Amino acid sequence: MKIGVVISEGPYTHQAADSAYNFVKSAIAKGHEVPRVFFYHDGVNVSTRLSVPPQDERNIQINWTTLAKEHDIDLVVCIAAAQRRGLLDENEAKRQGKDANNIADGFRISGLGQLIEMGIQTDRLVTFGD
Amino acid sequence: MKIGVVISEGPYTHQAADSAYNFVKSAIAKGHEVPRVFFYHDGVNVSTRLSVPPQDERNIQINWTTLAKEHDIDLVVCIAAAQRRGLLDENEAKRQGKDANNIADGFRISGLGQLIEMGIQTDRLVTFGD
Amino acid sequence: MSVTKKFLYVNRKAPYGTIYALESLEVVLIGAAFEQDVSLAFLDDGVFQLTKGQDTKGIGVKNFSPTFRALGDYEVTKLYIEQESLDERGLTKDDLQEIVYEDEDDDWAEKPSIRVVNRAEMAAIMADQDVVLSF
Amino acid sequence: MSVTKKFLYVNRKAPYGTIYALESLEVVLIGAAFEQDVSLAFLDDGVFQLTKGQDTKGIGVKNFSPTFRALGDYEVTKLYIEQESLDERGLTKDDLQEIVYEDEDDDWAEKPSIRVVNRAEMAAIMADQDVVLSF
Amino acid sequence: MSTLHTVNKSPFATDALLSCLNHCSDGDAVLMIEDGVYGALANSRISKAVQARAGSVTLLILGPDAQARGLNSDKCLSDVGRVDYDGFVDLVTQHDRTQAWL
Amino acid sequence: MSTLHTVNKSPFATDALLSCLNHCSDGDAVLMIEDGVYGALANSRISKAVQARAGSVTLLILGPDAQARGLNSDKCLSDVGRVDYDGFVDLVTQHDRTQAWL
Repeated sequence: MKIGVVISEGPYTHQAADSAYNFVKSAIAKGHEVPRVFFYHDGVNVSTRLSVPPQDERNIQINWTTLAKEHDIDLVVCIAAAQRRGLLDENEAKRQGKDANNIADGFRISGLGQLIEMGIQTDRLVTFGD
Repeated sequence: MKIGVVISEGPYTHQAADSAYNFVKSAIAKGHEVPRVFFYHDGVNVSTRLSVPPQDERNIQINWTTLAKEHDIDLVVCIAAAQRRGLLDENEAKRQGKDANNIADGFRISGLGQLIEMGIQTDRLVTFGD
Repeated sequence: MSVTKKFLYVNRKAPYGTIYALESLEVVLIGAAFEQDVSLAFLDDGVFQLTKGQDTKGIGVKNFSPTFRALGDYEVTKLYIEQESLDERGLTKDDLQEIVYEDEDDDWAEKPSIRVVNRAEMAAIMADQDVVLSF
Repeated sequence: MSVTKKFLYVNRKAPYGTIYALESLEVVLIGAAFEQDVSLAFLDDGVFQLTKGQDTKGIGVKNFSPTFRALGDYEVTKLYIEQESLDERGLTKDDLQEIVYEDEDDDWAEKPSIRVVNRAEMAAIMADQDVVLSF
Repeated sequence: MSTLHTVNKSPFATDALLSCLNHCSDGDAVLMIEDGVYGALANSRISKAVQARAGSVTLLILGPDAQARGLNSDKCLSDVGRVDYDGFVDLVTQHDRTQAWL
Repeated sequence: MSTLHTVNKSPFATDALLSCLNHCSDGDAVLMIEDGVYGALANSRISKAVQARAGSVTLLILGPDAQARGLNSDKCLSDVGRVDYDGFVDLVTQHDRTQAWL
């Protein structure tokens, strides 16, 4: 089956991004397809490459980037939610006149339409949030 | 009186940073001193200069930077909480080998000791959180 | 292939204290362009999103409650409010703002978008969806 | 001037679902260096922080519950747990891990750090502080 | 010696207000802010629990937060007072400590 | 046609589990994850409300989350089953839709 996933809370602060990661790994191992994970609300904070968690803790951003590369998962960060919270890629930073960007490799910024499209095109949609 | 303030939730997502802002403005207008505001948990996200809120909304980071400059408020961002969440100043970015930084003017990164010190040195401590 | 799915947006949180209500509305507005069969559910603290007389000047946060009245223009016309959630909060339908739409199948007659349902009806609406998005 | 204030750390949230319990503990550990009069309160879901047998391998999150047992080394020896909060959750004191400290005023005798109090006693402890930090 | 308690969550969504009311001492003040202002609603599921403390504890809501949410006085318990941010500051200084129920 | 409901909040802290139990339909499954696993505790304030739905709804907790919190089977209602992440995935595919109670 095609399963779409929504993550709507920030990394480390809430367990949502960890639960989703474990869920997606299991889904793929069982032969399902997870074509896209959509990051909304504080979930967009997962995508920063500037995070430096303690050495004895998991690195949530790297976990996602790695999993996405291995299994061709489209990691979409909602642009409206990201702008409010200070998550920008290189293009957005230029467009907004900001002097830095912070989105990690493997994540792409796009619109809310990608969430609706995921709801239409997948067989199931699972939300991890607060 | 000396009033210390703690903000423990992120901007826009929770009202905490707005409530604290209104509270601190009133406290100062009434002749009290707010020597320090301490940002902890997701509160550290207030300090990003990369945020681009919609034009018809308040800019929470700029509000704080401006208020702090006018009234000499020490805006302290907890380093441990900031590292997890990807908030870095120039020095931290260098030290951690990161290629960008995102802390806004007027905020400084420091340790949790600054929170305890604020508790010791102020007459009252008020927390805005989740 | 043109698929039409039943989308339900579930709103269980109060406005302003957290951003969920506002960002839920942003999804609904964008989602309207996809011409799906859209319903909104307001239960528990979600019913507070629709109260009338909201005035946010004193807290410096944008008042988004007028946006609900624009939903009809986006052909979002089914807003289900749970009676029991109103009751538990000491509210009645009269405490909610009026939201209407023009029914193109009925000579553009103005009709109410707010439909107060009881808990069992709300459960049945939830059980009748293809996609449920929770806020 | 050397000021000693009474600091109370109030813990009302469960561990792992959110980071508050862990980041509260980080404040307590740093705060211990300031030689204030420190107490910790565990009530409502905060009592879940102290349950024994926590094993986080299956969720990929760090298990920080052993850190509570190190608090005695930092001279943090007053952990107040509310009986009513345990009762409401079907827990007893036996479900909590053992946490002890060595009392330097009593020939380093090992004593329990966990002190189960009732709600009225918890309220009195809260009312007797200079600084209350909530997590 | 008394405490100002702040509650910022809806009492219908979380246990914060009820726990606060169960732990505050006579002579304390409870200020409901942000989504906490819904605790002042009359004829609600929790209004009796709120009223039960009105004799011994000063109950207040933050006016600007109530106004933002359309909570007019006629919807609220008469036992609950209203302050603005200046009043909030006064409450902080008039009590010996502030405790947030998050 | 049936629904998998997920609940990730402690039932002692928020109203999510009770609201879910009030709205799920016979034949649905309710999976408690993250802090939601505390909903399986026996002899608690809310265990009767949970048990009351056991006949008509499949009640489950996510084992890894329960283990993380020290929630052994002997502390839990016998009416509540246990699945791992693979079981979670199966539940998602076996039901027609998933609804999260946040």
